[in-house]
Amino acid sequence: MMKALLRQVGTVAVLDLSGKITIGEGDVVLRDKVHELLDAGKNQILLNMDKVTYMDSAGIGELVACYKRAREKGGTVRLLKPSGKVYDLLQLTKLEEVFDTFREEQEALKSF
Amino acid sequence: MMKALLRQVGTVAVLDLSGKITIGEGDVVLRDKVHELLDAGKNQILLNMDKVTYMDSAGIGELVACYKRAREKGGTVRLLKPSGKVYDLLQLTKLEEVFDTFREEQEALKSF
Amino acid sequence: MAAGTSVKLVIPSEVRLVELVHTVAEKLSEIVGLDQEDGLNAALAVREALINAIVHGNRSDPALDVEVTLVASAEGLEARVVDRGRGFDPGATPDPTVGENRLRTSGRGLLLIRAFVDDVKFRYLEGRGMEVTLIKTHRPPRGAGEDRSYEPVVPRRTGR
Amino acid sequence: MAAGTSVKLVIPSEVRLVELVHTVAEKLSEIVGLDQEDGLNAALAVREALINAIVHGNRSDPALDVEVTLVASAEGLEARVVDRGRGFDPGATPDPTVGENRLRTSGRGLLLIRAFVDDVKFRYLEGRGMEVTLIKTHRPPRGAGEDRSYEPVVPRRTGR
Ligand SMILES: Nc1ncnc2c1ncn2[C@@H]1O[C@H](COP(=O)(O)OP(=O)(O)O)[C@@H](O)[C@H]1O
Ligand SMILES: Nc1ncnc2c1ncn2[C@@H]1O[C@H](COP(=O)(O)OP(=O)(O)O)[C@@H](O)[C@H]1O
Repeated sequence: MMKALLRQVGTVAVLDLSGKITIGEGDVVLRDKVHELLDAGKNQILLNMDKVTYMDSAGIGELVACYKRAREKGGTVRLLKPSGKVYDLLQLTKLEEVFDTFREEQEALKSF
Repeated sequence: MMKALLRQVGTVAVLDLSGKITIGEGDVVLRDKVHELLDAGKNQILLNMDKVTYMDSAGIGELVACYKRAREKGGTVRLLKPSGKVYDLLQLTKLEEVFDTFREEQEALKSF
Repeated sequence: MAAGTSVKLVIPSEVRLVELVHTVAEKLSEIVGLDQEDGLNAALAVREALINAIVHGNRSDPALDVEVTLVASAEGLEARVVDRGRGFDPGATPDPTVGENRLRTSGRGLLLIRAFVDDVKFRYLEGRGMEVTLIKTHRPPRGAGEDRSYEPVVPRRTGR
Repeated sequence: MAAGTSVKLVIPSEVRLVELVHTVAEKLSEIVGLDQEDGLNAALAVREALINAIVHGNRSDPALDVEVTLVASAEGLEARVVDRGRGFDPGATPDPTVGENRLRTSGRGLLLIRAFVDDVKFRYLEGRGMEVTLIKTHRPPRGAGEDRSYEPVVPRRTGR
């Protein structure tokens, strides 16, 4: 099961994700967590992907859905440290062109 | 895969086992390790079962085979800290009546 | 047992595939909500029935398949293991827990199967092979009597 | 691909069973000797083909089954996924990597499948359903050219 732990750093909600983002499991957790944040008016979201092992197409689709929902609310979703398989998938799907992506947390936080 | 690490304590060869003792995997490791010991003239053998998660009937059969082989060579195989599923299995199969079994390593070592 | 989610696996008679079927049985046990211990017990029973089907039923001939059907339902897990062999009489196997039998290096599979599930049925399918059906039901909620599922078949301790 | 160890799984169209099949595909990849990355890639491709068979082919009707056959051989792993649906034209799906398509929340399964295995074949079986065949072969030993298996289908970076 994917885990998502929330840290609020200034105006930015950082979700430390770990595990895999896959159909019926991780994608649901991600959707619920981001919904919660947006409902609470927190629309500056940084997803820490460092400990995400992989995603399937449903998980990737949910990532995009979260991005779009945050944008609708005037916020955004950015990505921290996608690596290994996750990085490959962002490249393959060209989502690296959609998501602002950072290697360093400080830099990511400053970007909001 | 089951692991088996050897410690020689005085005259006793202690094998620290970890993982499961099952058909085609753990049972083969156990057989090979005990063969090695017996070939080297070490027939006082203590199997540390503390980190063995479970066994199937093939693994249990191999345990008995090792016992018999050691006895043939004038030695024996004793068990240290069988717990959880392994303990249940020894009870169920009545092998607790065959194997001398110990909760404490010091006590086990003294018994040889 | 009522209709449920049925997963069928067909494998050649190769012992190296036992682990894979064990894993599927364990995952399905989790899906039906068996707790971890019961799930391991169910998977161990499936494992033993499968090893028997491969080794005794099909004599480890990889050209002969074993069919494992796992049915996950509200009641628990049901597993059917069917081989291509000549069958056997499960009542005629020696008790591995008595006397010198305890020192035999085989003969404990059926004991484990019976201990780890709630019901076992053996049936010879004419022209097909042996069918062994295992049923693992949910335990009654903890508290009322703490019945460990294998208790009924563990004979009293007799000493050495 | 040459004859090998063939494992067949038949499951109802339930998404909660995808994980189970993924695990079997990964374990078989290990058995055929694919390295961890290739094993994960093969399993991810099987996962996507299976999700499509469940969701699009069988419209998530649990009464309709999906048959997954995994063949482990010296060359690698072959997977066939067969549903009960009306089939589709795999050439007619939009490219999810261009323009606004990148913001769609679906439509990436075939891209992943093509990226993660070495060969994909689509065939409609009259009166049966769609058959998707995936082939993952062993990589040539490291060193000579370091070809990451999905490279051929990753189009050049075009900027934003
Ligand atoms: N599927 C089967 N087909 C034929 N014979 C079987 C089958 N399962 C069990 N048997 C017989 O029952 C005996 C007892 O089986 P078991 O208790 O599992 O112990 P083991 O397999 O170690 O011999 C076997 O030795 C075999 O003769
Ligand atoms: N097994 C199938 N049966 C019918 N249609 C399919 C099947 N697999 C894929 N398709 C069609 O191809 C389209 C693209 O599939 P895919 O790239 O996997 O993305 P997604 O499944 O997210 O839509 C699907 O939307 C569907 O219309």
